[in-house]
Amino acid sequence: MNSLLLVILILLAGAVLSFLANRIMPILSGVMSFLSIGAAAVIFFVQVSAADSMAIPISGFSLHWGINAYSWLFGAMVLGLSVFVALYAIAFMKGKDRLGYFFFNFNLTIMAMMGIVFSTDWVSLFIFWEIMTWSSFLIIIYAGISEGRVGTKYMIFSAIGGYAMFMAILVSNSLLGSFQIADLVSGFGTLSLGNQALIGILFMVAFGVKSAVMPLHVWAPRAYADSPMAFTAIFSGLLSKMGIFGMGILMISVFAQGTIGQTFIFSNILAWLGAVTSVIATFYALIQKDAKRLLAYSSIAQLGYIIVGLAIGTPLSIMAALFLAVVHAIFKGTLFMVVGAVERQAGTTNMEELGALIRKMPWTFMAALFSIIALAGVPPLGGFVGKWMLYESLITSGFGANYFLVIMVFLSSTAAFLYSYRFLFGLFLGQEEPEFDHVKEAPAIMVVPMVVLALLLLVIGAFPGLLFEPIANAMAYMGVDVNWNMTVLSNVWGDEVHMEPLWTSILVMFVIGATFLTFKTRRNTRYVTTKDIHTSGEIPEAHENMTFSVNFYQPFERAIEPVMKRKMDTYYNRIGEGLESLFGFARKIYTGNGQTYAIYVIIFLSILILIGETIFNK
Amino acid sequence: MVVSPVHFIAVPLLAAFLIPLLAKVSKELVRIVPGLVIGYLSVVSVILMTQVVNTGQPIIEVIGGWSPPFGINLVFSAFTGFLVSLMTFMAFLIWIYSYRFKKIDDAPAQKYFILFMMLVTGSTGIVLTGDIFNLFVFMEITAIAAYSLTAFYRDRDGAEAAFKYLLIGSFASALMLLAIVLLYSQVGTLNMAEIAQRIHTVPQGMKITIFTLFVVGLGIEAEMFPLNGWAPDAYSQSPGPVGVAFAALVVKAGVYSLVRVVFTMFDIHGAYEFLIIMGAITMVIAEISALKQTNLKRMLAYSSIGQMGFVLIAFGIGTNAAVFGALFLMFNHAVIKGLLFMSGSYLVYNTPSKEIKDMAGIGKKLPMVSFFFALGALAIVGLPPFSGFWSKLYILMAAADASFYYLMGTILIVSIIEIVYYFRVMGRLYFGKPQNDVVLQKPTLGGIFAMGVLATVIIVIGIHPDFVTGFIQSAADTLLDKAGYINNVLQLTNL
Amino acid sequence: MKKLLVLLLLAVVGYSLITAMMGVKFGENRLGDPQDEKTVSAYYLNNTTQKLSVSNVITAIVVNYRGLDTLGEVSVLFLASLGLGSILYRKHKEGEEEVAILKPSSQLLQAGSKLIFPAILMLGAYVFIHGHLTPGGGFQGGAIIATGFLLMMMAYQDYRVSHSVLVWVESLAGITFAGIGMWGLLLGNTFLENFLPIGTLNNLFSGGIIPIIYIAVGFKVAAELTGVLDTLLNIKDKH
Amino acid sequence: MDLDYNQIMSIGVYGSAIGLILIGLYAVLIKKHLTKIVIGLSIIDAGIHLLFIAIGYIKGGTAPIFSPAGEKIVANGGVMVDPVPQALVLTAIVIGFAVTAVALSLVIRLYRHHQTARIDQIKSLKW
Amino acid sequence: MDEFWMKIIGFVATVLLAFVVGAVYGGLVRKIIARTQNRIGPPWYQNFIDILKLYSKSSAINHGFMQHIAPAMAITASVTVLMFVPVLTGDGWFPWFENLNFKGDLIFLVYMMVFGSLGMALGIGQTGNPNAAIGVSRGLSMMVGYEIPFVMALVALMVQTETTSITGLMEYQDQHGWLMFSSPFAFIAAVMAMLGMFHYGPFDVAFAPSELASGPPSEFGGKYLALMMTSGSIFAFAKLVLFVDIFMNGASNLIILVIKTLVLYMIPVLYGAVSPRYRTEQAIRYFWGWPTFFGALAIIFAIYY
Repeated sequence: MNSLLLVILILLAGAVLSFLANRIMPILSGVMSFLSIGAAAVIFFVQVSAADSMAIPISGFSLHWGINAYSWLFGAMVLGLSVFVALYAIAFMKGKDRLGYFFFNFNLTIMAMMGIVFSTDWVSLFIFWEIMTWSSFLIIIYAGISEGRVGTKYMIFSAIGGYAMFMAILVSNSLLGSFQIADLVSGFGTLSLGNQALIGILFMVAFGVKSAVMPLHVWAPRAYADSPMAFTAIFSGLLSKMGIFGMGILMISVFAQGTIGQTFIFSNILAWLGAVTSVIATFYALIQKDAKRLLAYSSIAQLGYIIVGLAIGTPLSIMAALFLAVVHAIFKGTLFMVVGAVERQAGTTNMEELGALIRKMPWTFMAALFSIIALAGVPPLGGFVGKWMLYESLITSGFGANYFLVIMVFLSSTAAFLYSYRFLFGLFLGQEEPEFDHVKEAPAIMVVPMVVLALLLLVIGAFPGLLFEPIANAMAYMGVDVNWNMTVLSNVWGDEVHMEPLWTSILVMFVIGATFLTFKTRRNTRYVTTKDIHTSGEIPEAHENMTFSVNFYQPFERAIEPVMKRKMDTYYNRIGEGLESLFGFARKIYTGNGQTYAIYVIIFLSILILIGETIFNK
Repeated sequence: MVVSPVHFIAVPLLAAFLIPLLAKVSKELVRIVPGLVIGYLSVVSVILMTQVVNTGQPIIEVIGGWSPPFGINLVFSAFTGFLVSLMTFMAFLIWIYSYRFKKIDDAPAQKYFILFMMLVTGSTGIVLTGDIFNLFVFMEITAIAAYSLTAFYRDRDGAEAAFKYLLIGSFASALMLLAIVLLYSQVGTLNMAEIAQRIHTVPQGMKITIFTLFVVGLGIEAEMFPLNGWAPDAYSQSPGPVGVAFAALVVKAGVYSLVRVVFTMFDIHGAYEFLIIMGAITMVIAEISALKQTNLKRMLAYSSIGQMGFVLIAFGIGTNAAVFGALFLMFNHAVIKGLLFMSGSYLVYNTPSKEIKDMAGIGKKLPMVSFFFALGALAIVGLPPFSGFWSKLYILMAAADASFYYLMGTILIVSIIEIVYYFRVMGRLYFGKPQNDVVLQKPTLGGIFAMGVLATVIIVIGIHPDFVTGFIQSAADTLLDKAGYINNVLQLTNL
Repeated sequence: MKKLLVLLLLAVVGYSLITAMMGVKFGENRLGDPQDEKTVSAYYLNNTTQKLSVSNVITAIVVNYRGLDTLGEVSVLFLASLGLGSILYRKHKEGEEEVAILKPSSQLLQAGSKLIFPAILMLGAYVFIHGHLTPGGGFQGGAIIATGFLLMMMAYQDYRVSHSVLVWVESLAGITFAGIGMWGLLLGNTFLENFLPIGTLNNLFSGGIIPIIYIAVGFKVAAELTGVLDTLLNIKDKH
Repeated sequence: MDLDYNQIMSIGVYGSAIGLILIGLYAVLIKKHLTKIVIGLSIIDAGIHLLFIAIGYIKGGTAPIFSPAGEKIVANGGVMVDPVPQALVLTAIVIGFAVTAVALSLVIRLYRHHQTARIDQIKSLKW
Repeated sequence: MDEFWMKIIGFVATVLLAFVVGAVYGGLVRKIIARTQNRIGPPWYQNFIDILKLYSKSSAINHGFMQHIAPAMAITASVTVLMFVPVLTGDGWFPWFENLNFKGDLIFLVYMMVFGSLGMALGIGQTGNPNAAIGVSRGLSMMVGYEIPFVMALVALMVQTETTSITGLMEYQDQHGWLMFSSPFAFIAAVMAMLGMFHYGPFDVAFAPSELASGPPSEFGGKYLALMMTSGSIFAFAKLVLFVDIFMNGASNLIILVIKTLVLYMIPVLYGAVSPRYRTEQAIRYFWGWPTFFGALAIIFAIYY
């Protein structure tokens, strides 16, 4: 059997089996899901090769599946992370109700993502795209928070995106006579400018929604925050990457062929949208009280960088974007798992209530710490490599506006330190509260995936070449040649950063410092609680709340007040309300009086009589 | 006895006349016989359909031994046969569904089954007949059966809905009769094939007047805006299975006759654009009306109207691909909307106020029904991998090929509205907080079976559309082959 | 305002109908020559006497050429009476007093109706039996018979027609019609095709199945109209 | 005025038919009482039936019945009127009757339910 | 092997130098500020005394692992930054003042500078002292403020010189003269940003001794504090050298280095000595005002240079 089909079928079977397994024993559901994803991953990494392809004939056209270096990269990302998350999910979802429902959709989402990756024609891509959309919708509403409002918003935007893609696909098919992605790439340049713009914009909207680009992002924060965390790890880590996947095809291949592809219109507007997204989302992230929301906004911001990278379109920036995409999948997946673990163990993710979990959940904290360091882009972890390439590519791109773009990106990632710190501080540091004394470390089955992924980030930071290779292959497939050394970070001006001496230096110094402190001090000190602190002579009582966690960044909030006043969300809500009341008014046509309906008939008849000659006489 | 298209009319009528006598033998027979008849007709339709597809030739049956145009003839072509098969199939499922339908245990129960059978007969008759006046007669059969069924329940506002339906329906029949009068005065025949042959001799002004009358008259049946004021009321107040029948049979027959008039009988080119415009307006108005509905069945009704607008658009595009898509959509709409109405009825039964907001959390109490409803909702908005997706794909492909970009945009925007209200209900169904503990009316075995069959069809066709595309393609070819239709019917004259 | 609008609309509709009818000359012969039949009617006029041996062409058309219409028509009536029953059905609650809405009629009417009733029935029967020879037929005859029953119902407040009988008549007549049609099909011909000898023109026993069907239609229409009248007239209201 | 017989007749017959249609329409669209609306529908039907019969008329034509008398006329070169409209009108009348019956029964139901027969007060189903 | 040991020696020497100079500067600053405020102030070697005293002390308590390793992280960051900044150029008197990686990249440095702060912030967080947390919140907020003009200036320089490494910049200056003059707006923006970077008034709200009990480090004592002070001294020196390198073409010998760094250092010190304290948001707005404007001007200037 074709291995592509096999992967999809295994995942599908896993979905059905886990749905059924719930009837036997709830926990089996998660296990089924994990096993099927694991099996699929094994087949994917062992069996699948570029030679695999298949076609499914449907009346009028056929669906094509195949795999190439670019899709392999994303496929590996999806299955690689999914295995860990699925393992995590077994424990995370334990004891919740409707597990069959959850794991069915969970598996289906992953299947759909693999389908997207495997598709080499637009129709099958669209089919899987929509499957992904509705299955993820079903999970978002699983929690039932705020009764579908979040889900509806997600669905509306997904539908806008999905249908924009649908239209783009159909238009391009009617113009080029083919649904093949490759044919669009090769034929894009032959289209008229208007059609290029139409198709381009539609596709951009389509992928922009999933990758949460600026005006289309409003669904994301709540959707990310309100789904079960085991799924959000997938949702934010991978599902959004499908938008990036499409955007990559579009930006790297399609627009490169276009006659207007190189001009200002597409790439630069998109790049600026990405940058503005990342700045605004970062600002929102750092005023959140809820760790989930914080991460949700942070995801949007991170996606903004990736979009910027793709849109700039130099080899280095594309590599930066793809690198960031992979790294973001890992660290954001881990972080959402961390929050999930905290939520499960402590019962809340409100950073104003929580605190000082570091001693209770040390492994979780370690995973969180590494991921946060990667997120903030602080060397020496993987995140830095991506960020570095992004900045360098912007600076060396030789285009005036990009220099300001780099400032935007920089602003966003500097501000990201704020929420990174807030996240760690809010959950793991600060004053110990008596009500969280009972909290214990999460079960091993949850901790292991988190810690493994966190360590993976370390490895990527030390040996970015591991990731450069597949990315370079992917880019080569997409027609972008990468001809620099894979072990060193370097830009087109010939500047390089060697990670090894950096690592050596950091490690040596850190070991020296830590050893010094440990040997000379640690032994002599004893641990005291966080109540036992320097308070200018006053001794705080046990019940006194000394936690500083409310309005943590109030000064910063005040500084950025003008930006925060206008919320995209409110605009959409107003539009939505306006439309709804308009629609409510329009349906008053149906007055309920039968006679009125009869008059409508006669009016219609009269109008037709009067204008019939004109309209029918063509 | 060889099966032939006339069985679709003769057998149920015979049975209808027989049932009052059978009722004196056993009350149970009143329920069973219509089912047997409809089941038999489904078998007949399948046999005939295979025959038609295999030979590639339509079956033209003359009545009374008088060859067309002198006698009335029935045409069972790939096109009409497709619709008839669909209708009988749906009708059979509806019968199964309503066999033990709760409230039909009353004394008028026997009347319900006869009326329903006549509704089926009328709808299939409309599709099969080759004579315009005969079409009118069947339309009236359908209409009167529909009026009675709409007013079937006493505890609802059925009578009001039925009266509105009747008022507008009378307009439809009056306008159609007027059109037939004028048409007859011009061409001197009632056979549709011969009319099609002679229509070019009619003066343009007269032709347009006749056409206008036909369009308005049939537009009422096809739920075209602004002629569809009756539809939401009728859908929402009729018993559940009847709502299904409206969506799956009656409207299909209306659309069929409109399409027959536009495609076969007349040669007016502006009509296609007219269909597109009216279809678009219908769709937009219906969907935005559905958005703020609080009553589930009314929402489904508006959605149904919207889908019919979509069908009209597809027919209006007029290319082979578009007609193919339109027929596919008709098929899908019958199946999916059938499922939605069937499951929706149970949802409505189990809420005291029939309002959507009271359905919160019912998914836990009625898992099967809710699942079917959710499946239907996913399918009707055209999400893959369900059958609704393919028809949407094909229609939009045709629209794109004809460069109707704005039209595509409109359709897709309207689809978003559709998604909003369906998903709103779905979300509430599963994840709302249950409010009350009404006495549950679990679906009957027949109901589950019928819904299960429909759900299976939706999924199977969604995954493998080629099961039906062959039939639909030949149906579309047949519809567009106007000369072929005329030839096939009129060649019998010379025998 | 609404009135004005409606009048305006009616003006438009009326105008269009008038212009349309201008194109249809009144009394013009549109049938064409016997050699060059432009309409189906010409065919009917020219061929009915030979092929069906029915002198009333309209009957031939109604019952045989367009027999399916008539079958449909009968079904419509059947449906109407069914529908009426289902629409007006009410559960009778125990102890609920109901009164007829009709007022008692005069002695004169009562006596006269008794006298005239058999004559009406006779006339009706004559009309539908001779449907293929003279103007009239099953529908007309059935309607006449129904008026007879109407008269009786008006005259006698408590006059009831047995529903059971009506059902029997209705069903048997309907079965006869449809059954004859099916019989034609069973014999290997087409539905509703004539399988009886056509006899000679202007004889009572001529026209093959046409008189039989028309008689059945007569019975059926009579029974159904009576049923409808019975249902509508016997509406009881709560006191 | 140089109208001949035919023109006068056409104005008379067509005119009254169209007039009936319009009167019926007026009743349906303006009158509030349900029964009046039903009557209006019947009047529309009547007008259409009249129109139908009228277009079947042939100047000087006789009834299309080949009774001995009828055959004589035809043999003498007379014409018979078009039989088809008559047959169709027969059908249409019956259908009209059926619809009216159903309509009236609905009126009764509505009156029972709403205690009124004014159409503008019976609109519990709307929007 | 020799080369390796030479490097190790150079490494140690560089760190020592940085520490000494940094600490002396710290002492001087205290003196200068005192003088401007009409106080006598501590002697210039006061910092050495403090640090030595603290090293000799042992702490009795700790609040956990994060707090324990925070100073280590801080010193790691300081030293690493220092390692990537060329201290002396050319064949100076002390040729072993090399750093490990002469391809030291500006973007990398900007990020590396944050590493220490973040590590410290984490350690501080674990102590649970509200004053410390407030300090961190303020400090990080303000960092977002001053980093923007600073990075704008750096971008302008990089664009103008078409290199992203410090050595590249210095080579460019060898040929074209000091960037301070050829890219004046960038210099202005960078200097204004530098005011914030050194956390002297008016931007000392993060440490604000009078209201936050010296803020972030308030829970640290003994060797922890000693290590942090060491780190701070090294870091201050590294930053100064960085500025000198990118705007004034570095220094070929120690004396020039000291002069250049001192001159630069005096700007924030003197400005701070005479200024009242800004609130955090005022500080941020300040940095996003004129400095950012000059930064933008610098970039535009660089584009058309």
